[in-house]
Amino acid sequence: MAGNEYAKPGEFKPIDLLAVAAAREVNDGEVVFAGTGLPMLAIMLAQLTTSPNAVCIYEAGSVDGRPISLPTSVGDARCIYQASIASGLYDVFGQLQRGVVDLAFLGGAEIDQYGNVNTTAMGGYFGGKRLTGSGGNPDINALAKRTVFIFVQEKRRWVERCSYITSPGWRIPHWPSGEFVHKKEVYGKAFRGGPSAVISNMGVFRFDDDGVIYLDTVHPGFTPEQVKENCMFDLNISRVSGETKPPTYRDLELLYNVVDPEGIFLP
Amino acid sequence: MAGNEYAKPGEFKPIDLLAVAAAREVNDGEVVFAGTGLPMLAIMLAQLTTSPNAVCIYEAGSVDGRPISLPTSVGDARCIYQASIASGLYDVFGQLQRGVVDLAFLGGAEIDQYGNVNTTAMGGYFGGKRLTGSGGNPDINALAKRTVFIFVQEKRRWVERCSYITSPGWRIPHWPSGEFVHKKEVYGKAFRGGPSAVISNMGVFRFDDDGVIYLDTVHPGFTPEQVKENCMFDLNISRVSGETKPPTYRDLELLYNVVDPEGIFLP
Amino acid sequence: MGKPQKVSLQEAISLIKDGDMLTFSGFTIWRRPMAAIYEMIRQGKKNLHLVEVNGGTHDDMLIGAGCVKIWESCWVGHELYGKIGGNFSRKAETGEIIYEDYSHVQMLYRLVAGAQGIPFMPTYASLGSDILNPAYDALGRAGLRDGSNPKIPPKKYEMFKEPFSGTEVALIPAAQPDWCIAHVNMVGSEGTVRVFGQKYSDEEAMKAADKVIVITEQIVPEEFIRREPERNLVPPYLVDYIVELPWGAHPTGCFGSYEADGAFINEFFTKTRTQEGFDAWAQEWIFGVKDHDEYLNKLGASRLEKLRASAALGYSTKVKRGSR
Amino acid sequence: MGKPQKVSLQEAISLIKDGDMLTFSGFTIWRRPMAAIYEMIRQGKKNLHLVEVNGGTHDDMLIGAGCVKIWESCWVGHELYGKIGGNFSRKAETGEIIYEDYSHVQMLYRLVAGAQGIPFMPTYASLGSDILNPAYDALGRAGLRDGSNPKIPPKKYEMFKEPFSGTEVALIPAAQPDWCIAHVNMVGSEGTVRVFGQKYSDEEAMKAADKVIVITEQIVPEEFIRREPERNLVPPYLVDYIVELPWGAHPTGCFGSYEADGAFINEFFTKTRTQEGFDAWAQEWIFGVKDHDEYLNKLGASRLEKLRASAALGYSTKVKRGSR
Repeated sequence: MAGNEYAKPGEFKPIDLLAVAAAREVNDGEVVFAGTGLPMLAIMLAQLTTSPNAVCIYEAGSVDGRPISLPTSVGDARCIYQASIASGLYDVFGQLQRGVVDLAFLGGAEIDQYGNVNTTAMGGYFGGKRLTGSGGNPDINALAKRTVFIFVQEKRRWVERCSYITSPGWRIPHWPSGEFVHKKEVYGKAFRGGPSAVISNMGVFRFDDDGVIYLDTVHPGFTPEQVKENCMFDLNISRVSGETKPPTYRDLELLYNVVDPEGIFLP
Repeated sequence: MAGNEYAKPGEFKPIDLLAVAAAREVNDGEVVFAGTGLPMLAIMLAQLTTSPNAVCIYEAGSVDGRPISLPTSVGDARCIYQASIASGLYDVFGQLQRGVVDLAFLGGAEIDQYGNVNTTAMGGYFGGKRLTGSGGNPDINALAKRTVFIFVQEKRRWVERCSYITSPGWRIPHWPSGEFVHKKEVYGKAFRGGPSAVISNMGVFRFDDDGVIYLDTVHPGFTPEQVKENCMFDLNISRVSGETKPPTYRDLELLYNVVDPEGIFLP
Repeated sequence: MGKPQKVSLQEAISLIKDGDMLTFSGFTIWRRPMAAIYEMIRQGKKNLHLVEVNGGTHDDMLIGAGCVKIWESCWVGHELYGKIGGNFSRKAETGEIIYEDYSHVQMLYRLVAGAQGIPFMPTYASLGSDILNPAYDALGRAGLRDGSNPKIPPKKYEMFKEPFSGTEVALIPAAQPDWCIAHVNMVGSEGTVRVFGQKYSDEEAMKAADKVIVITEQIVPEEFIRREPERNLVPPYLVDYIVELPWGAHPTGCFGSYEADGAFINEFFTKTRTQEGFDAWAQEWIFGVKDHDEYLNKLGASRLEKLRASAALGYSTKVKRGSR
Repeated sequence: MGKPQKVSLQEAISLIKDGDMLTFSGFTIWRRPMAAIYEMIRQGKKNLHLVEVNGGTHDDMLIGAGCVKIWESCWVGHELYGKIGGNFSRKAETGEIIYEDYSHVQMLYRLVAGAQGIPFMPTYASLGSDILNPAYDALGRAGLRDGSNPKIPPKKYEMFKEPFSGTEVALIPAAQPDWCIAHVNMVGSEGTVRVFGQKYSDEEAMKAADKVIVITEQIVPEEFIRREPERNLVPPYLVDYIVELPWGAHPTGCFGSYEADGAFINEFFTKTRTQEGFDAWAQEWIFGVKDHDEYLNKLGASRLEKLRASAALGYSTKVKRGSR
């Protein structure tokens, strides 16, 4: 089995495809802001395959680290091994706001059809089930040129409109009035982009000009209809361009033997 | 001649007394922001005599340096020898604005009866004689709890009101209207203090509650009237408390043998 | 500004009053002043007001112990070792604490403004987030923005159309906590502070606070730490109290000194999902040990040795972290 | 963002267009990109717009050579070696350049805002100074605040009564110069930048600018410079062009590498008080030498050796500086 051949169904896990599909969103040379977990696998795999010149920033204050041991979080000591810069949040978030970041990898607990994401509370801000909170998710999503969300697809978490918008997608409230408008209206001249893809365990999704999500490719083993059934909203499946390419054997080897040999995020 | 005895007229130069009188303004343990030149002599002498725990900040970004060779300017490599911190302007000016600085030593080219100082242009901002410009003088004077100006007393430079107010004293314009008011009105809750003394080659001056300068002590060899004649405004000499104490022999020895043995600022 | 005093942990913590506003060094589960957290719980602090760039094991623990009334931050969790802050979530859901959410940049900017002595910072970050939803201004709802507490601004934020390029920015008010409690790698004998590795938002936190307690892995001769002033973080006059306490950040990690103790944190997370669980855990690990020395002995020397960082790498290579 | 390119000084400088807005590394007479200044003069740049935290020998020279149309800063001089910027003063007095004064904090904050990507910074610094006198808004008087140049804000500043504590602050607009030209001690082979000693406002200047030219005393293996990432200033993707040019900051000083050449600066100051004097001096030291190598040879090896910094101290002990 040559390294560049695609693995067959059963030879890879859903999480492997999540990491691989996310890695494919990176263009070589891009500056990427990545969060803890799957985003780390995605950027590291991209750097080992198609995007050797991509640069990774972690929000705790590391720039272009070259870890030889997978960090468990963005504040991990491993992040700064052979890094260009070890600094702090003021440095890296300043760069983000200055417009340096091409692509961000983020996650969340609830997502809606506009790419808004909730990481704060399910079922109401006061009295609902409390989650971790925003972290840098909304800042990064607000200010990177593109954001890719990596998201497990549980029907009740793919909703028409998030019960709490932690991280602003394409259609968002314009505070303090709360009028629901396109992101460009809120950001004006400071507008830089928004969510460009969502990668779930069932497919790869993108956004139309109105900022509404649609299914782009469906993962092997699923039908577009099945994906649609796993959303609370009326998912547009009219633009499906085909099946998501599975991981290659080389991807899998890199993920399990080079990126995460200890089994930190890959079980 | 014991070190703590005062030197006699003729045994010290006017510049020596400037440095010594300025050094006496430092209280032990204070955080002092000092500019290039005489301010350096003053703080270093103070640290060697009455104020061993005073800390000196230079605006280029050094904190509590312990130079073994006199810096020629605040950006000098010598400033950071055995310093606590070598950083940059953002650090030290941030500390200043945060309220950390007790005392600042500054100079200038023109001073008025309210302690306003001009370092920008003599005889008109447009078309007048152009000087160096503000540097950090107005920032430091605005935000330190006390400022001591060290100033050569040339009559035409001691004026009723500065032709250009670079550095804001006790009565200042409230921009954008330009209404001339007490500093407290302009700074409001951010008010922290202002010029506490001016030390010239003729005397030591302080400010009354209205922010108007008066002569406090007169240097040996001068009369209050002579000092008054060297001002363009009607100097208050009714509060003179006596004669300025001359340098001690120990002061002179430290200045010439320890602080400035190379003759950088002391000819 | 005076010179910092070297004191015991007990003395330093005894100076913190009920109701004080606190911030901390570190980032999520890295370089948190855990020994100080344990001691605050032992001393029974009440009604603390936390204002921090992010939370982690330290504030989840303080909240679990009932020490906290108000939490202003953006995140609580234990990273890989606990997916939420179980105690925070429980007390948030029951309304036992007041939680005011900001984003990472917004919280950072509150401390940047505090450190720079300016009343606010403007930012484009997180526009369009429900963080800015006026209905979710928790301190306002609680009637705490009435000016009676000088540490609480009258508004959570203000939108502003700025006069230079005509954009709308959020103005985020400065925060100047009563205290910053920081755990660091090294302090000079006179008080110059150095941290190794990433600085997170430590500089902003220490400079924003009115008073600073620094807990350090070690005190070194001041002359030594001043040989490389470029590497130092804050000068002595910004530090009020110094406590020398090796392993004082355990179970969080400390770059260059030791690894995060993931197993310990995960056990804390797992056992403290209920209040009864928390109370039992605290009985064992906080109230059941007299001080930091007893705590270290209870952990055991061999456990600590496994966590000790490699001199080459800054982290430990002896800890099993994943499933393989 | 691409990788930085290694180019010759001539190539790098040729990319700067007449009318571009520039900022620089360093502080007064320390770590200024002097070789780049010489080369800009040789290439006959015109109408440059300088926006810098402070000036010094470098901008006084550029102004003397007639390269500058607009100067926005707070200070020009040569420290101990020249009490004013003679060329700046002459051209300011005759109206040959437009000068817009801000204070140190205000200029710094313009670059901080530019670096942080925010439209302005608020500050209490210098309230009550004639810097804020609307009659002295030089760019406004010159009709340059009409929006035709996107690098020039429509207002010099704005007073603002802020909504949190009710104080009045000055809002200072961001600056994002077209170029930052920085002289540094060390660059990694991929472009990571390190400076030794004080950082002045280099980080803010480099991050605020759209493009960055870094001139370095030496290029070292990237692996070497990344062993201590805490000491580095900016990553490769923030650098566009790298020029390796030892002594490239002469006659200004470079901590850890060499002393400021006070005699050279003083001679420049003394000889260039008139335009004729400047032209003669420039003929000898700029137009009369083809490039940086010729310049160094003209200075002579023994002069340079005297200026070389002590490895222990970071400055030279071999230079006579005072009158004794």
